[in-house]
Amino acid sequence: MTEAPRLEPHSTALPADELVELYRLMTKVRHLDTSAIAWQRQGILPGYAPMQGQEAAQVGSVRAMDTGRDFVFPTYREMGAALAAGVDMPEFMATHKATWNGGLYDATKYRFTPIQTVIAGSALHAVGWGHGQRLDAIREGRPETDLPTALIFLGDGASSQGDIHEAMNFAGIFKTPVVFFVQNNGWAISVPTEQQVAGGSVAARGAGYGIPAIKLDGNDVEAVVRGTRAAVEHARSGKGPAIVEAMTYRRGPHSTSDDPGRYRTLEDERRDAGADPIESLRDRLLADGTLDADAVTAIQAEAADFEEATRLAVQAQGPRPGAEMFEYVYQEQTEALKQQATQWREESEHV
Amino acid sequence: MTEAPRLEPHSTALPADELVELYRLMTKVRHLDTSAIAWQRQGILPGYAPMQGQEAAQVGSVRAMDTGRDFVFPTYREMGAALAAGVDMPEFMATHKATWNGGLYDATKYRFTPIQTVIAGSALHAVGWGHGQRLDAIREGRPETDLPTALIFLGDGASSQGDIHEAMNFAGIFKTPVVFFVQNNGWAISVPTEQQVAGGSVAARGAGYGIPAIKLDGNDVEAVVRGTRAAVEHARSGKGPAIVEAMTYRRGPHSTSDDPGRYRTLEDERRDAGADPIESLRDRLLADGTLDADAVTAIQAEAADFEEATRLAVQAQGPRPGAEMFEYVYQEQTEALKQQATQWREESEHV
Amino acid sequence: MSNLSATIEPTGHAAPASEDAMDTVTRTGSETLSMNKAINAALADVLAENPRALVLGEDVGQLGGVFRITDGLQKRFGAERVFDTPLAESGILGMSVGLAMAGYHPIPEVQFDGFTYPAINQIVTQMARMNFRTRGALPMPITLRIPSFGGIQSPELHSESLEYIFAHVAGLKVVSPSSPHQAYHLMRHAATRPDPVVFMEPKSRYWQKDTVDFDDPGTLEGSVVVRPGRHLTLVAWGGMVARCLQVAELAAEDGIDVEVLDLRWLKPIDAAGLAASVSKTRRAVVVHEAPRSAGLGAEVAQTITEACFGTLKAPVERVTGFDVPFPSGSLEAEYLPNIDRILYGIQRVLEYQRG
Amino acid sequence: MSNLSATIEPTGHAAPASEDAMDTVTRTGSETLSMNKAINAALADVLAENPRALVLGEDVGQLGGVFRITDGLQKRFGAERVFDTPLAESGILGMSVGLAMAGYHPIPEVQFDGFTYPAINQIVTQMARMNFRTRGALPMPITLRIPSFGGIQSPELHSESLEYIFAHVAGLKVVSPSSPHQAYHLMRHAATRPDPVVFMEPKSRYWQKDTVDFDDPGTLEGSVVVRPGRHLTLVAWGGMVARCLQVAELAAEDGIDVEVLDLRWLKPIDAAGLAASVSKTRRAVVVHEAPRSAGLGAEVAQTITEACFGTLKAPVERVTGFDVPFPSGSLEAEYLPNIDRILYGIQRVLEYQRG
Ligand SMILES: Cc1ncc(C[n+]2csc(CCOP(=O)(O)OP(=O)(O)O)c2C)c(N)n1
Ligand SMILES: Cc1ncc(C[n+]2csc(CCOP(=O)(O)OP(=O)(O)O)c2C)c(N)n1
Ligand SMILES: [Mg+2]
Ligand SMILES: [Mg+2]
Repeated sequence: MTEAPRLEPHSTALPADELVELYRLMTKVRHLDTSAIAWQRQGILPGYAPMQGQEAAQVGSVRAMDTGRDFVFPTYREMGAALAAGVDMPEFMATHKATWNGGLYDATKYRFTPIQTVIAGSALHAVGWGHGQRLDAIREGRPETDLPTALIFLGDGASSQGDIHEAMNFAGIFKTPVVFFVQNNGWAISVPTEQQVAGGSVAARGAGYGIPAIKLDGNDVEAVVRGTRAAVEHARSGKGPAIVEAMTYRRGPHSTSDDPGRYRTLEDERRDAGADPIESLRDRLLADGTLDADAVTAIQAEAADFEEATRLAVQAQGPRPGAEMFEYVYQEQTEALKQQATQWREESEHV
Repeated sequence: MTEAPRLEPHSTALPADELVELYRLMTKVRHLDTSAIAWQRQGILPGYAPMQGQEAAQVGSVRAMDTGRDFVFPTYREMGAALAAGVDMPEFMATHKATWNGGLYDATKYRFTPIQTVIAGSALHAVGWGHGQRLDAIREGRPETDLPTALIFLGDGASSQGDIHEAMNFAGIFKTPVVFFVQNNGWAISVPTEQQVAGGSVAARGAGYGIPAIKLDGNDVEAVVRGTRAAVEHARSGKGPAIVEAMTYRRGPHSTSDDPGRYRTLEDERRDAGADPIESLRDRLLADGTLDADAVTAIQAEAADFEEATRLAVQAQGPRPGAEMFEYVYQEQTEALKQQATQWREESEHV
Repeated sequence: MSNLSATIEPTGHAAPASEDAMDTVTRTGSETLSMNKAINAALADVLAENPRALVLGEDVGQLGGVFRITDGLQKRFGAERVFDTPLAESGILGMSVGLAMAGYHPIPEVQFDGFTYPAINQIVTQMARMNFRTRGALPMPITLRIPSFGGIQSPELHSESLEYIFAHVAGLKVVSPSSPHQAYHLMRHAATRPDPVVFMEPKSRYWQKDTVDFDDPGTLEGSVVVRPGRHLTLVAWGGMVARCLQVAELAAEDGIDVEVLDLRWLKPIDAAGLAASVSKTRRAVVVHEAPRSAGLGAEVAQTITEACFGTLKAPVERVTGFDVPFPSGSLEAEYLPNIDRILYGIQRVLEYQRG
Repeated sequence: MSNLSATIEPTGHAAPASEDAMDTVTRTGSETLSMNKAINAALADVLAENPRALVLGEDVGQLGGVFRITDGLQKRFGAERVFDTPLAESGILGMSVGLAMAGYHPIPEVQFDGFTYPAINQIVTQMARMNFRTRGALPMPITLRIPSFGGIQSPELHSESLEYIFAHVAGLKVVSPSSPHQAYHLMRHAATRPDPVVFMEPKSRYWQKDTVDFDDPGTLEGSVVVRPGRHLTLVAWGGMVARCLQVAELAAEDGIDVEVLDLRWLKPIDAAGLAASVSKTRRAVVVHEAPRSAGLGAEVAQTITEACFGTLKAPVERVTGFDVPFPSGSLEAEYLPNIDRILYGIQRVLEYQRG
């Protein structure tokens, strides 16, 4: 039996300018997230999955990746991760606008797979993709010690799915360069982690697969970056997968159609949410003199501008032509489907 | 996070008469298993899944159960478990004779579910059944401290399936009275455990679910009985599931159509198989004077008689009438199916 | 107006759970209910009558389900009988199989149609076959609820039509109600059967109100003609029944008298009901949301053709979803059979000339 | 006689794996091969030609698969390109999706039809939809091999017909060969497509030998008429094609000239091929192993009816498995369409009188 090595946070503390950059990103994310909820109320978006409270986890984990060659596998709640990865936000929001399921962005360009609605659906893809990076190295005669690495997002709820187990086991067997990044935000819709995760911790599952794991404060962006860096370093160097469990809190509703009042009180939320990841970072940067009040105001103004530009683009986003339904089913379209497209045009567009 | 309690083998050593009884059972099992392979060659059975080497694991684990109220959930290789549970052997062999998939025996009478071909397919059933025992206790106002308990058989290969993870997690969350009994026999068809079980041990997975586990010598029947008793005691008393990993060896081919020479050598087998569970028990009982040579001969003769009687019954077992195909699909048969049965009779039986 | 007997009045307390004796549930008269409320009422009655009935699934407890179908049930019947599971559909179905083995009648919910896929193995290889495998020794009285079909612009995989699988699998029975009345009575019926029934709830109809007549369930087996007509039979189920009724109104303005047949049971299919209707109208169009190829419409059409070949005036027409993945909300109206497309289908049948 | 170019002669060594340049594979002439050997040869050629082609699954490596379809491939192409996975079908398919994202062409094997069920979620919600979801950015060139159907008295869940699922799912293509020649060429074709293809191998035909003509694949799309005839069209696929050919021989003795159409592609279905055959014969029987209800036979029958309604002499007849779970080996012959039952079906069609 292999003993799972312990994973220690990366030793290098983050320099001030990197923390400012993270603060800037997280502020943008918070702005956009808060706005998207408002957009839903205003009828701009039919629905949205808020991620308030998870900014540090999402922005910090993507920060630890090399976005030029790694690949990110999100769920449906990773707006912050997408923004940190540079994904075009109106194209990302296209999923929530019901313009195109998965988003309009080019997954290969941003190295960020489409939004996934199937809980745990993408974990095995990341393992397959990561295995492909190993095979590439072998085919090209490179040593397997500097591998492009996959970042897999999953929730505490997702950890219950069989696919997560299969992904962890496959990754362990094939020594795949992947990082399982668990945002343990305390809830899967109305079900709290205690009723979800037997044993209480997803990180604790690692040992059973011989996978090193680290559990960290998901509201502390520096802890997230350093923990994830350590995990990525392990995976990238060919030693196999790693698990990061970022303890955080879903401060908002599950989605804009959820009513959390049915299963938790405001008191619960106040007690369990922990530190606000953005406010605490701001306070720290103000306290140590890295930022002053003006700089904070400027960063917030920048976020507001970004939000406004995004809103305009999302509002301007028209529906896709129905013909695309037929176009993207296959790379090689079938005759049968062409005929259906023709019938659709005749009957629906009266062409 | 709950700390998984360590599971220690049951403290009471087995009395001599119990060991003799186990020896008797295991001898019968070995006889029947060896014969069944021969029956396949002779054309009596179309196929068979040998279990040579796993007699101690199967007989010992069932011995630890209360067969009057517990329930056993086998895979397709549990002939020894079935015999220990008292299942009618010709009815059991009906699966291998291709008479009826799952066997002809009454699952409720023997408290032994039908033979399961889907790897890991039954584990969740055991969890559901076990949860039912808890609900029964609650409904009837009994304390949940003396619960009927489920014994789940699974292999090292099966441990890779998502359903096993879901079963362990559900059992952990619901504190279900189930024992996961893993026969780690080194192989899943041609794939060795090292390429199957990341981390190297199924028992080691327990901690991640807060489930106590024990890894034991699956070729030593006393170790199996005492380890499983400890696990059952834990589960029965309402403390939740337990895992037993019995390290053993699949001495024969995967099935009568397998050719192990393609993936392991006779040397490998000699090196890895460990002690023969039956011979070592016999030697022990001879050495400590519990049995003498005559007694051993008598036990073997008894096994031979049993084998002979089983063979005759299996040979005599005719095919089931085709009408049963239609009869057992539903409890409430549909009109449509009745019509199909009629058509079948007309066209196939020319009635 | 509904008169509930005292025994099923919500009390906020768990029902006495210690005896197997059945409460008698008597709802009398009639009431205007939305379909989600009607199913909720049926589940409450089933739980009250059968102490071995259980409701389980993701978020069915305190939340009452994302569609509130199980609203209030945990409060009333206790967290032992109405409970949340971890987030794993194979687990939910596998556990239900085991609970059935222990003598319970589980009523699992899969939160959305598309998330049934992880449970397909347990549904097809276990739940559907256990009675057969055990020669009747371990029956599977399981009522699997699935909020189904499209029409409410949901995210990806929240709008699927899974009857293509269920209707083929021996050992399953499958039903889909199209109105609150049907929903109430079919649920009470399904949840007291000894065989597994997949209960496909048309999400798009959840909030539509209509009268539920508690005194007269009507027939519970087979299809029902929900609008009689002479010229052509429209066959549909779930959310498409209402749309076909609209189409029939429009067609009537042009003097076309359309009969609408609500298939209801998707397995077994009511061949006699189909034959009776189409042997009268001699023309049929089947409408469904699922893609056309190998959809249930083919079975319906072929069943009709087998029975009515000699009298059919035109081949049975299919108006269905296209052979594409169910698209995003903004394209839903392009994908689903709409009134125009159904009218075109009717026209093709009426104008058919033998070639 | 087969002439293999030197580059694909088994060497016992891994092929040079460091460049993406394609080896040219030239098999010429013809050879008598069993179907399992023909598929093995096709896989070898695909692996030789495309360094990004991979074979994965349970026991496909050293063992060469339980049916030896991948025999020798690991030895020849190395354990990186032909590898065993842990025992988890969802894992195999999910990993294949990821490998496709990384630019590979995975050829996963599911060991037996019935064990595809645990992978259905990955097949339907991921593999089949990824190209659509990503608007073509992440295509899924995956060739999923499944030893399929019954006929060899296998244990439970080793004899299933899963086309009822695959043929309905948008984004999939599905093919089933009925002879070694078809198997060789269809595999080479399927495994070079940019879309996911489910390749359903009829187990009962694995050991049947026949000529493979390497020079002339024939058409690779659509159906093929494997026996021309004038009086009636028998439509089948997989293992049932051979049985239908036997039936045709017997019918010929009674002066009935049966055309046998091997459907081959189960998605998309060759509507034009079906129409061409049946517009000539004016009568059709479709034969399959799967249960009848909502089986692919309904789609075939309805497709024929839509095209040939005006000229059909009788409703298309279906001779299929019954609506029961595939039974144990000793009952297999009662369950599967046998010669008698197919002849009865033919008779019903020939004797049909408009009512
Ligand atoms: C397979 C599947 N089952 C159920 C759902 C419905 N669902 C969407 S989100 C969710 C909860 C997920 O919880 P978690 O994994 O903790 O992520 P979080 O929502 O907290 O980000 C559920 C049950 C789904 N999308 N997919
Ligand atoms: C879901 C599923 N996948 C694949 C198979 C084919 N299969 C039968 S036995 C077996 C190996 C099982 O290994 P293990 O769980 O270790 O049990 P053992 O055979 O050693 O008793 C495989 C792959 C199956 N029966 N079910
Ligand atoms: Mg969560
Ligand atoms: Mg094993």
